[in-house]
Amino acid sequence: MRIAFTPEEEAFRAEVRDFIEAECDPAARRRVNEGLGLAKEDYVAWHKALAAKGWSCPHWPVEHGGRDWTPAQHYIFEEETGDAGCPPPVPFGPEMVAPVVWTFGDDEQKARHLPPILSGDVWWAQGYSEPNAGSDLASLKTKAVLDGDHYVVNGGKTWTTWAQFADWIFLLARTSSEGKRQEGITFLLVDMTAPGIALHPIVTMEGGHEVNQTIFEDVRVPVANRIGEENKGWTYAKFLLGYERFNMAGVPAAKRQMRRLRRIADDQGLAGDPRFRHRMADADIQIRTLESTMLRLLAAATAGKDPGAEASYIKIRGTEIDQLMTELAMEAVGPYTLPFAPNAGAEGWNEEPVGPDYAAPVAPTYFNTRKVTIYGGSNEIQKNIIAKHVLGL
Amino acid sequence: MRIAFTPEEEAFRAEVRDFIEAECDPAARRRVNEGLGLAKEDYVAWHKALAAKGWSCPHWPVEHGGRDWTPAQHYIFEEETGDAGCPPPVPFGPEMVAPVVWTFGDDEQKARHLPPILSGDVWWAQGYSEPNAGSDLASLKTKAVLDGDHYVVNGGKTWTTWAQFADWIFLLARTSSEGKRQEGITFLLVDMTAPGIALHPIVTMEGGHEVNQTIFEDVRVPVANRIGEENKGWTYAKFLLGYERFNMAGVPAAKRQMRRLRRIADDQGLAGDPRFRHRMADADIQIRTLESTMLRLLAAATAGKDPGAEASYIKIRGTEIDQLMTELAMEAVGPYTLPFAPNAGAEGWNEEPVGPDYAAPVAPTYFNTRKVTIYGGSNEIQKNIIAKHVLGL
Amino acid sequence: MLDLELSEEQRLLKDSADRFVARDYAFESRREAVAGEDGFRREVWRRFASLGWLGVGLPEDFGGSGGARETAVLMESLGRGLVVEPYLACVVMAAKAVALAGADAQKEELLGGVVSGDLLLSLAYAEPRSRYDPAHVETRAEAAGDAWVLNGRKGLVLNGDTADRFVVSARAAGGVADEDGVALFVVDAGADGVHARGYPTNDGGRAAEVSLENVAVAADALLGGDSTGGARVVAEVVDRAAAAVCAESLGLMAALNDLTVDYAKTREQFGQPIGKFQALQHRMVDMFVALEESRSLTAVYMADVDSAEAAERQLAVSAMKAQCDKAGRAVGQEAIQLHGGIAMTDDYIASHYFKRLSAIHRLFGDIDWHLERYARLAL
Amino acid sequence: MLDLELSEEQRLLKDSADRFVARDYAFESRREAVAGEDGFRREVWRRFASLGWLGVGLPEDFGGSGGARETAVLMESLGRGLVVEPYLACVVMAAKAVALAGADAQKEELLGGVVSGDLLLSLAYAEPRSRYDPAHVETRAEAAGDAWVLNGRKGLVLNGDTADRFVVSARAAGGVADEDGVALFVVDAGADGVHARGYPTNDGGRAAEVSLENVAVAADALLGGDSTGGARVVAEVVDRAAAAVCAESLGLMAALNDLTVDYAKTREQFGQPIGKFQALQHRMVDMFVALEESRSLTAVYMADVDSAEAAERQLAVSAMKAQCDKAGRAVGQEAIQLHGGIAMTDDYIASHYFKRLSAIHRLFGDIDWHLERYARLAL
Repeated sequence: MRIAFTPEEEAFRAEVRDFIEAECDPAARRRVNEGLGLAKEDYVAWHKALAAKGWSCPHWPVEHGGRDWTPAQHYIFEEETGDAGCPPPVPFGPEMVAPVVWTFGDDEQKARHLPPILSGDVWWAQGYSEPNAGSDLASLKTKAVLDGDHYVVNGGKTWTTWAQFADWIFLLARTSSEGKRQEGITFLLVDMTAPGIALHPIVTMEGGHEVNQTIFEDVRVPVANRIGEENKGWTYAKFLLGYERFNMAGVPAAKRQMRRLRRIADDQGLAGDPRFRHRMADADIQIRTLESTMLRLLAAATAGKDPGAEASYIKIRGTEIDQLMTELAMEAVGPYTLPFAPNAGAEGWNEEPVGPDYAAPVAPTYFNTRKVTIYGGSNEIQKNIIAKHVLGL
Repeated sequence: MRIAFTPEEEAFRAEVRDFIEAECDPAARRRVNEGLGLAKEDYVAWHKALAAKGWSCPHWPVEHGGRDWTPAQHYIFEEETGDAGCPPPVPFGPEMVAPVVWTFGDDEQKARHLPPILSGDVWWAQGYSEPNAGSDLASLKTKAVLDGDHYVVNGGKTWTTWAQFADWIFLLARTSSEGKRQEGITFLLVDMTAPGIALHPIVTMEGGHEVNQTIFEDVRVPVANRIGEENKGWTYAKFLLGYERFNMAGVPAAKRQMRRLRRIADDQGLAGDPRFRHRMADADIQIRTLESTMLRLLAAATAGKDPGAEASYIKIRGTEIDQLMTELAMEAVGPYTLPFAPNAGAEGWNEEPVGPDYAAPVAPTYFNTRKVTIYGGSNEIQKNIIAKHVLGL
Repeated sequence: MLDLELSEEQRLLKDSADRFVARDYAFESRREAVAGEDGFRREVWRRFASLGWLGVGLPEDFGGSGGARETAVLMESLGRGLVVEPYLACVVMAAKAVALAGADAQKEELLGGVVSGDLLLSLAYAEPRSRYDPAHVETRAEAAGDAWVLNGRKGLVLNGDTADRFVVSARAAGGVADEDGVALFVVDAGADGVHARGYPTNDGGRAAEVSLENVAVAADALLGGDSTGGARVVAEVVDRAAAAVCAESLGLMAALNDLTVDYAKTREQFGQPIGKFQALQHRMVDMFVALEESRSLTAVYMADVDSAEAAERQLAVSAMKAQCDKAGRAVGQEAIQLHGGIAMTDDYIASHYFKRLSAIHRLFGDIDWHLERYARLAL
Repeated sequence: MLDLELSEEQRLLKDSADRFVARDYAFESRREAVAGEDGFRREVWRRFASLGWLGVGLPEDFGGSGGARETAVLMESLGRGLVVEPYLACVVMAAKAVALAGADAQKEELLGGVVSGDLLLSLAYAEPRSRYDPAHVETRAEAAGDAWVLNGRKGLVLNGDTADRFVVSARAAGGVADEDGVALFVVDAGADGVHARGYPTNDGGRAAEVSLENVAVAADALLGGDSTGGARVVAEVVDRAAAAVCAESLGLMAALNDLTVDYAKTREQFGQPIGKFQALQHRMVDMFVALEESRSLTAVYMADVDSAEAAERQLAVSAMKAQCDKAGRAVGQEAIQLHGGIAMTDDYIASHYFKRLSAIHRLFGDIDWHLERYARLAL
């Protein structure tokens, strides 16, 4: 498929490429391309490099440090950074809390919180899920009780990704049990150094530590750190969940996975196996199909139209393809998916790998990727939403 | 897999084979093996031949003309008749109404109705479904109003299979609208020659006429033709639906389809295509798996045990495999599934076929077989039942 | 930037086709047309001509307009209407073969006739043993002085029973499946030795087996005077036909999805509309996603069908056909299942959409065939 | 008639294994065992010996009992308990290879040691490039007078880090993937030139890469004195191992299904137990059916694993492995999905069942490999 970019757009693409070449750590890119994990420093270093160029949060409003890019430029930027294996953006600050702050926060909150997110100096975590809430977010139980000019927060959040790196956390807390469950929720910004916050690491099945239980015991949060009005937090939370920036991160990642899969299949003698080729071809068409949907959204955005219903199934298909790619990799690698090497490829790891050198990350990635159809609103929840809001059932 | 049959059982198998060879019309068998339809006469002729041998309804109680066979003998009988392509049993009389008659009918009803079913002299139809009832059987609206020693029946039944051949029909009619919907239903036996019965053929998508709408307008049915008590018909109906005779008819048919599929694949040059071989192997394993489940039931029955939950998913898997086989045949035949020849192979048809001679029945069968996951309690209903009664959800 | 929005002309074409289908192409009158002798209505065909549709996808120099995207726009609307008139067989396939292979004089004569609605052409390329390979040509063309003699049998010639003339592929040289050595001839349906045996197809269409027995044709019947490159022309035409039925399947799927959702909202079982049952809801969402994804892929790749690079065209067509067939199978089967018994009947339109989708899956390469070609080109 | 019911002995074996797993094999103590140096507990292994389990599947003459069905009975219970002790590696595989290929004296010594629990064996047959083909043997055995010298590298030797001795396949003649020319040797883990590099596996087990550098072994180390038929013995052993893990997967799937249904009954979302949501109910029914079908197939075909006919054994094993892997993949993935986040954690046992199922899918031939073999034998 040919996309006719303008000469200006092609020039922009060249600029992005040159910038990546010059500023993005090749070691980090190699790790991304080989399916290995990154350290916090890798994310921060790339974010700061982008920030120095003014590109760390290009989708933000210009007044807060965003860029006045066309949809095509966003597309090119994400395609190039994704294709090159640059560390992917960490969403909690730039993509989740920031839009809430600039939309519903007061001037002081904007001045205090947006610049360090833009610069990469402050790392945020998300405090939505609770152990007994799951997909039913509004059933949350963490309490915030007003005490003078502070809220006193008690309760616990779970699945707080990378809270161990976080300087701040945004969270939903119950300030009232009157009325419907969605009422009585307040949106708070909390300094992670506040006394009374304890982290309990959750080890996921592949052996990694990405998520935590975050426990709040009499944590005092200044009222000044409340977003908007008390008891209106559900409105801001829904805004956040619905804030779909134009995002095609899944497609470049899937293409990277496909390139890696083809290398593995070649090495394992599967490239000529008609059944495996058939499955690879099918997967490749699925990726192009998802990409086509992204392009439809882009075309609609360029024409100033609301993307509408198309956007709603991207999460479903993107995560299904992600899981499919990890399964195909398992199949291609075969028996050497068995060795357990949770730190394979980590900084300082210098053991000889067991099996082919591409094998180590394959099973952990397969295991870890089971999460993607669960988190961010499980795919079942997404289907409920489409059934109701798109099909009218 | 080896089944160690006893010498007596092997002798029985030989007897069944010899009988089929001697008594079952080779032309009818050829039609079954080639996936072509049968005429009423084919079914009746084979049933009468079996009846002469005392084998027409072997699963009936001996007192009514059944055989005192072991489960292994039933298995062998169905395997041999299925494998040979004998016309399959027509269930409405022998397998549906007969158990209701001998269980709940009075002596006069037994004497009147069971012998002609056994002999093949009377053909029955089923009057359960109604246009607006579907899977929700209990919402039926056909009414029977008592008038002296007759019920006056008004209403309509749909999907009455082969009602055009039927001498009698059993039906559920509403005799009361008090209480729960399941109460107030009465089970009636109706002579199809009674005045006021009209048939409207329903042509199904492949072009065939298997089913009808059967309309009842002031049809007078003697009270003597009521099964059991008034308003208790739901009990008898549920008994009928739950009357699972030991039935492995689906497996020999699937094996026949597999043999035909392999011939087609050979002729179309697909036998060496690894992808198609893969799908055929997968289907063949599915058939063996279903057969294994039937054998488990047989073993349990032999040991005098209730088959239990295993029985509940046979309808689901049997129909899925049936549909899978018709799809694989479509795929194998390819473009020559297109010609429309609804009467191909019918008595008196002597046109030259378009395309390979095995092609004509393939698409009509694929289309017609869409019904199997819908009728007899849709597969969705079966899943609801398993969820509730087996999993306790 | 990528232009996925419809142009003004495309929008007009779509509106007029949608309007025609909605207003003037009722299911009942279609049924009568299918049962009639030609399998379609001549007056509808003349209407197509007057609307300018019989030139859609043909060169402007000979009265046509637009390319693969315009063909797709029209096909999608015709799909929604289950239109049986032979636009695919005559315009997208046979006339396009003339446009690609013919000399100017041939194009002038034949395309003029097609665009005006006066001439019906069918492409006789497939054979009883060719399956999905357009280069498999057993029909023989033997030079006899200036003229040619054709012998062979053509299978599944779409709308071949009403064609005035056939465009016939015949082997002038080489082995049975060689890409080179195939010639394309224009043959009168009434010529000596030509026998077309027409029959209905499962999807409400018509086709014919065409036998050629010592059919003598003059030198000017050979398209473009080229007796060797015909298989490549047919391959391109078949790709275009595959792309066209992908677009058609969008219309078919959309119709089935709408029917299913509407039915689920009104059909009550166990005291509520069946659309309230979550298991069915999720399956209808899958149907919706399957259609939307097919829409996306075809929107982006349809333009590649006009590419001068065969590999680019083939990759796009194979991706689209594999995706649309996969989606169409799922949507078709689920639509029947979720409706239940009613959709099994000939009286209810859903079964006809289903059968047309099933026919499409067996035309111009099935999923396996296209995945194999895709793998060869893309992996 | 077919005997699918458990015999009295099988019933006793099953009861004792189920009781052991339920009472004495808590998830937490398993976790400690996995983290320990051996990856399993010696005292548990001694208990297995005292229960007579270390002879299950081995010849009666050498202290064993039962065949493939008894092995299956035990494996299913061990699967439910996620047992990590090396019954599969030592008894089903290495000792069975000795039983099939060894001379009486070798069997006497080695099987006696295994059955008593005093000797741990591992079968070193796979190699870094052998994938699923047991005849792919690059390791070389060179005759040196009466003795042999072995050189090569063995991969994924299950529980190879705690083995006292290895049964090693090595090529004495022929090309890399020839079925003939492979010999089996018994090699001391401590012999000169033998280096085992142990590591944990994703499923909580252990394995080793074993390198052999100029390892000198005496003539009596050659199993059965036969230097050419080893690949066939390994093929049979691998088939038996495949059948055994099919039985194990029944236990794993049953545990996951029970966990999932129980969780669905208690976990509330949106004001009701999630088990009330119809879409989830239907998926749990699919999980139930997948398990029951796998049970049926293995019940009927497991006895064929003891068949003297290789083709009968192979067909049965391939059917079972393809079915059980397909079912296990679906059950495992759905169990995680229906649980949600909790099942992603290392603390919750479901993830460990899932990982063991995933490991089984990559051992002894995957679905494609078995479908291919099945097609060759059955179609």
